[in-house]
Amino acid sequence: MSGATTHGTRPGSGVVRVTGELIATRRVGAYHHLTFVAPGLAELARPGQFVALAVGGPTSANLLRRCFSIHKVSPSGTYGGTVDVVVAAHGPGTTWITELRAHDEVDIVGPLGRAFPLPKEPVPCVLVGGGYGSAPLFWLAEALRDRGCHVEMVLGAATESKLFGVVEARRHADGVTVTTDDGSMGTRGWVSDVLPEVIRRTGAAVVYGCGPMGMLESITDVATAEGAVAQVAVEESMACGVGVCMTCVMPVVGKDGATRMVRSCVEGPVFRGDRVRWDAFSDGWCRVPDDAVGAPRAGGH
Amino acid sequence: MSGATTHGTRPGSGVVRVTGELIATRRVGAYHHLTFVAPGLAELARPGQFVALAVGGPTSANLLRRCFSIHKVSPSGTYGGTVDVVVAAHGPGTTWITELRAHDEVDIVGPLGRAFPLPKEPVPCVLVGGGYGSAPLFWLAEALRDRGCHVEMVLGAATESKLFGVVEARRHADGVTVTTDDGSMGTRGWVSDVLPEVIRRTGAAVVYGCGPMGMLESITDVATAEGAVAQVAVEESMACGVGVCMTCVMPVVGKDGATRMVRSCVEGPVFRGDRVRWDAFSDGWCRVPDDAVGAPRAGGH
Amino acid sequence: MTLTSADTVAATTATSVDMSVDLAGRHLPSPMMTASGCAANGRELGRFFDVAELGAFVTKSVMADPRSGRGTPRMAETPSGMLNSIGLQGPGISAFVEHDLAWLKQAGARTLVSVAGGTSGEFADVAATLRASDAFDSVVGVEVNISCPNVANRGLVFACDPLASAKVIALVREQLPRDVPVFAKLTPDVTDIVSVAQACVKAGANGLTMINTLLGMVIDTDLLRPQVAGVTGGLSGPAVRPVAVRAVWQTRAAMLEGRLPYVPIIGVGGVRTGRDALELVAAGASAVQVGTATFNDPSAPVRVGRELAGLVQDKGFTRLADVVGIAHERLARA
Amino acid sequence: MTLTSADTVAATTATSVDMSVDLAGRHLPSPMMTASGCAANGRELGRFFDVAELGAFVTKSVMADPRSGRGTPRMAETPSGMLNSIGLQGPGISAFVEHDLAWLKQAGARTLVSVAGGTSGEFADVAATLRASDAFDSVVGVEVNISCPNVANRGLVFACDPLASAKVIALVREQLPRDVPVFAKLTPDVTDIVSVAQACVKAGANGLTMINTLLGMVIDTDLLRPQVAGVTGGLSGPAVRPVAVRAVWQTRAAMLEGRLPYVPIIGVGGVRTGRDALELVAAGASAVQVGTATFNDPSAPVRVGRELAGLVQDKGFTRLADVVGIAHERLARA
Ligand SMILES: Cc1cc2nc3c(=O)[nH]c(=O)nc-3n(C[C@H](O)[C@H](O)[C@H](O)COP(=O)(O)OP(=O)(O)OC[C@H]3O[C@@H](n4cnc5c(N)ncnc54)[C@H](O)[C@@H]3O)c2cc1C
Ligand SMILES: Cc1cc2nc3c(=O)[nH]c(=O)nc-3n(C[C@H](O)[C@H](O)[C@H](O)COP(=O)(O)OP(=O)(O)OC[C@H]3O[C@@H](n4cnc5c(N)ncnc54)[C@H](O)[C@@H]3O)c2cc1C
Ligand SMILES: Cc1cc2nc3c(=O)[nH]c(=O)nc-3n(C[C@H](O)[C@H](O)[C@H](O)COP(=O)(O)O)c2cc1C
Ligand SMILES: Cc1cc2nc3c(=O)[nH]c(=O)nc-3n(C[C@H](O)[C@H](O)[C@H](O)COP(=O)(O)O)c2cc1C
Ligand code: FES
Ligand code: FES
Repeated sequence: MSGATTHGTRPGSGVVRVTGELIATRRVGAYHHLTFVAPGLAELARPGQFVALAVGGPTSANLLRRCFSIHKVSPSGTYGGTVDVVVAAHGPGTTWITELRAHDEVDIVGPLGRAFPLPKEPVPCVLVGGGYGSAPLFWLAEALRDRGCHVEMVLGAATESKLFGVVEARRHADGVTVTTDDGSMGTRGWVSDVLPEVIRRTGAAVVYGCGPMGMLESITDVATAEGAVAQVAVEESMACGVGVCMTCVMPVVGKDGATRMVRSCVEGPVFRGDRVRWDAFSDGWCRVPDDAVGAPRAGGH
Repeated sequence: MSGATTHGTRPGSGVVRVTGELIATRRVGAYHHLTFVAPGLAELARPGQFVALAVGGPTSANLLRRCFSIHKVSPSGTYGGTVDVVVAAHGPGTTWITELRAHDEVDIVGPLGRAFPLPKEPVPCVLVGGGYGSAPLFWLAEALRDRGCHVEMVLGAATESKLFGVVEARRHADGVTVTTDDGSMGTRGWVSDVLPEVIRRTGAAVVYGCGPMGMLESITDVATAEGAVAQVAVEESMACGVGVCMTCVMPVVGKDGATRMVRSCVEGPVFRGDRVRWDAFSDGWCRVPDDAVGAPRAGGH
Repeated sequence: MTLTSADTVAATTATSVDMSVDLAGRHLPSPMMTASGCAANGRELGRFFDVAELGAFVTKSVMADPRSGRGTPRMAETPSGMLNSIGLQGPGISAFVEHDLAWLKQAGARTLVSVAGGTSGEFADVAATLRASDAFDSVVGVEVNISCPNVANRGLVFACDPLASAKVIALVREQLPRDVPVFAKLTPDVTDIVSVAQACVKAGANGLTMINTLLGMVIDTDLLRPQVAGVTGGLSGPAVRPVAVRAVWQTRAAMLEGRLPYVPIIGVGGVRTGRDALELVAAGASAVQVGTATFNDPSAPVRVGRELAGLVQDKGFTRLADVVGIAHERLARA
Repeated sequence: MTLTSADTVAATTATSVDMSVDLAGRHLPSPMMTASGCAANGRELGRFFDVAELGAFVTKSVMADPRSGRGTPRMAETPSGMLNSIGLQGPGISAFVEHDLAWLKQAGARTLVSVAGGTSGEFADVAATLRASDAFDSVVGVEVNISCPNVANRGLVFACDPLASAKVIALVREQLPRDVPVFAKLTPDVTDIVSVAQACVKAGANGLTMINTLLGMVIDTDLLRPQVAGVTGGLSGPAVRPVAVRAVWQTRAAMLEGRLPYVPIIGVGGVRTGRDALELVAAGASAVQVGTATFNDPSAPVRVGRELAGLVQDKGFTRLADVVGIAHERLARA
């Protein structure tokens, strides 16, 4: 159990903080697939949850953690528990992470957020991933198949190099459909183009989605139109990942029918698609719907 | 000539900026001895000059460069020019530098500052180094011996592990005296305890010194008392190292007899010991002597 | 984390230093606190440490009614800091006392409740509801966040105006029993922070918390427009620490010079390590809040306390109280 | 260096963007400048790049007489920034024009001369000597550093007081020919920067430079005393960039709202990359100064210019002028 130090979190809290040693890193198309030693984390994690990584080391000017869906976990083994993530280099933090070398150490907090809810009955399910959004779905597929669900996957991306896990998908699902915007692999077009047919063919009761917001909205629309429930994992900009900063909020309709600005890091990242107020998102901004609880009133503040 | 990129400096400016690859690093007592590929730098450098290293990489919160005496240079060879420095881990920047691994890259500017002036005649010289302050002296010893000077070295430190280059000294000098505060190696005491005897014995005309400020002051006192000239390399806190920030000043008497606050990075780091206004330094602060040019006047600002 | 080896040693060594503070009449076992808005209301950080370990838990500023806050994006990362524009999202004081304060009480926390308002009357109403609540006995003080926009004055922040600040403090002070201290939380975005402190103390503030965030802004260079939906936001984190240290220093200096009555100062701004906390303490702070650093390390508020205790001990002190404001003495002696 | 790959590409690609600026009547081939006090007076950086490549070289603030400045330590590193307390060390205006300005002129630099004074009269004297100098024809403007202590007012910084600021600007303006623009350099350490800007423009300032450093302080936690000999100092570097962007934004907004006559803004504060410069430009700055980043990369003032040109081109613009203040338009449209 070398290569990892566990820091103070409280027993039973469901979350650990560890200094995880990077033991494997490989390029997969446009992404980097990293494996960290993270004892204690694997046992707690479920598909749809995420981890928050500190970036930049001791001299870092980047104070905020970066969040990544858990791609998979191995509760035990040679290293005493590992966690895998799939990272796209984007800004300074993800660039730093993708440039790490074996044996480098990273401070990891997780598992965080709510997992994908699993159906009680063995119903057919469709899992839709956009880009690296497919990362958490293979593990989910396994959990669903363990419960006897028929599982199909739809993977989409702008181009072939931005697809993640097509080969893995064939192993984990009973059927796989691939789309790319440029037609470099699979059907040319969007996942929403092929999704209605897959839902109808499989008789899916649940559609799970992970990917860009626009895609999640259209998955929700399609699922709803086809009579299925959408469960989507959103990606909002997060400063803390643990529920204390209120930066990651989005308007979601509660059981009481009222819209509230809820924290996607603790009440999400998985939401029922039809509860999300997609109408509030436009042009990179999300406004507070006028009917939200505590929304600014005209003349107020 | 791999492992180094040269950035824009101007031809004839006497300074280069290179991304230097670390090719060797080893612990020497309390210090780290590092060798960087730095093409173009070696050809320009002379003993007593220093280099300024950027620290922390692309995500760094530490904006300011760290300055180190050049321990040695090799103008050519397999790697096309290298520079060596000896670093004591102290704060975040030096800690980062000492934790670098082979093939890591560091942005280096140099050579900077004024070198030790060499005597025109082959006179006997004593070179005094305190702690890592001995680092630039071996190269200086070589240059002096090339001119026919008899060279002796005095190395001092708090304890044995903080001495640098005792073995090297025996190779580069005609005589070596070692002192430690705790007597763990050589004579117990300070370099200033043994220095008068060494100067008298060798008939030294010049005493070169590099080390903590207090030591440089006493070297100057001893040298002056013995009729020798002291040339000392000072270590003032520097923000830029290239003469533009005015943080590294100290009061030095000019040829006209007037005291001015001069920049130790461009007018130093080597000064004639008897020109430095040691009386202005106390308790970690250096005040502006009242007789300095432009000193604050009572009632002024 | 920027931990030097000294800090690490400190963090792992049990110390025998008396870290307790007497804060405007309330005895706290530790100087460490969360910072308002950086710790939610307790449960979330309770997963990482025991909230009763803190000197006090400082809650998110609460207003009279539930508030949704602003749209998103609400934040931008900045060099060694961040910009936020939350818009005081919260449940309103009634839900706060019922759910959040009650939870903090049963968890054994000493709570410093942060209150806010768009008018001075709203501040008073919030304080009145708080006082009337069941869990009020767990409250060790009220922090008045006067760095929020004054509806009556074109949205100008109360704390930018000594008169407006004084009015809010006086009204809140009136609502609360004498033994519950009131802390005025000041903004550094003023020409003269000492004059605002003077007005607040004169109006009845029993202590000062400083600093709130600096007004800042980030442009999204891809979209060439403001990055946060609120256009401007509050700058926090280690980047602003020198401003916090300066504000604490100036205010403490004014007390030493007799220009300001002596009241305790709670230092906040950019604290990430024990060393950072020690800067604020040596400048004059009796207690220290940890805000943005919590986003990097959820256990920072208690970790910093351990590191601070270790440093204080290493320097040969037996009581934290002896270090408060010590840099003024050492400068005077130099 | 924090160079994203986009910046790097930009930096190595020759661009066809028109980067010239018309700055209060003076045509400059580039928006890039050094920042006063971060570049000495030319020779030092001349080893790293051709000073004539800059839009203008901004000199260290010069006063009437030679000044030694303060004792040391004069600086402390801070997270993503630094604190400095130099105390306006300099040769005095006579030696400056004879040695430094003459050197800059022969090197082909366009010079923006920064002037300072302890009284408004001293500012005027400095400007008069400058005007009378041989190399005055190489001067493209005068930057008035009003962020220095006013001897007549307990050392309070001129720029903290609109009236004192206006007086200095009016006196300097009087000494100079009409075609030499005067820029007022403002401090962010005020409650309302727009009101100071208004006073300066009314008094004759042809443009505004913002921001100067923020008042800050660092405690040496080993010695438990102030780390710089001057006790407090000026905070600069990327840490303060969001404050600079905000100041430029607010001032530009006041111009768009008609509360302030239109004058060009020179943005300064925390610029290290082309992206940082673009933030200031999009917020309303016509030109950009690079200060503290020069200590990290001595060629930063010209490198940033290349990166900025690349970014402007990548976004499909052909003239930098079209990007100045664009974030206001994009916000209005949203
Ligand atoms: C629940 C969740 C799961 C995610 N899973 C993955 C994954 O599996 N693989 C992957 O490559 N990326 C994933 N992301 C996105 C990833 O977190 C961002 O790309 C990353 O934080 C950006 O950091 P940066 O340094 O590259 O960019 P910067 O723009 O420098 O980030 C600045 C700040 O903004 C935040 N931020 C910026 N963009 C995002 C974003 N899209 N989501 C959340 N925070 C953001 C960062 O956390 C940081 O605090 C996930 C995000 C969330 C919220
Ligand atoms: C001309 C010269 C030659 C030097 N040669 C050597 C050498 O050969 N080996 C070696 O180990 N050290 C040498 N030093 C000292 C070395 O530069 C400092 O120890 C180092 O800068 C401290 O950085 P830090 O990150 O550890 O400390 P921090 O305290 O974090 O440094 C903060 C800032 O202060 C400056 N600073 C702090 N202490 C010093 C100091 N003593 N001198 C200059 N700047 C300082 C740093 O450059 C940085 O900007 C030399 C210094 C000078 C001026
Ligand atoms: C996301 C966020 C939300 C904040 N909300 C509040 C608040 O509601 N009330 C308040 O008084 N201060 C609030 N602050 C300011 C902090 O309490 C603190 O004063 C400031 O951030 C400086 O400390 P720091 O650098 O440790 O974060 C908030 C800060 C942040 C970063
Ligand atoms: C060491 C140093 C010295 C400075 N001296 C002056 C000065 O003499 N006059 C002046 O107007 N500004 C001076 N400044 C302020 C800078 O010009 C600039 O306004 C400020 O540092 C913010 O920009 P930056 O973050 O790019 O450094 C100085 C700044 C530093 C760091
Ligand atoms: S990211 Fe901080 S509350 Fe969700
Ligand atoms: S270190 Fe900047 S002038 Fe010497």
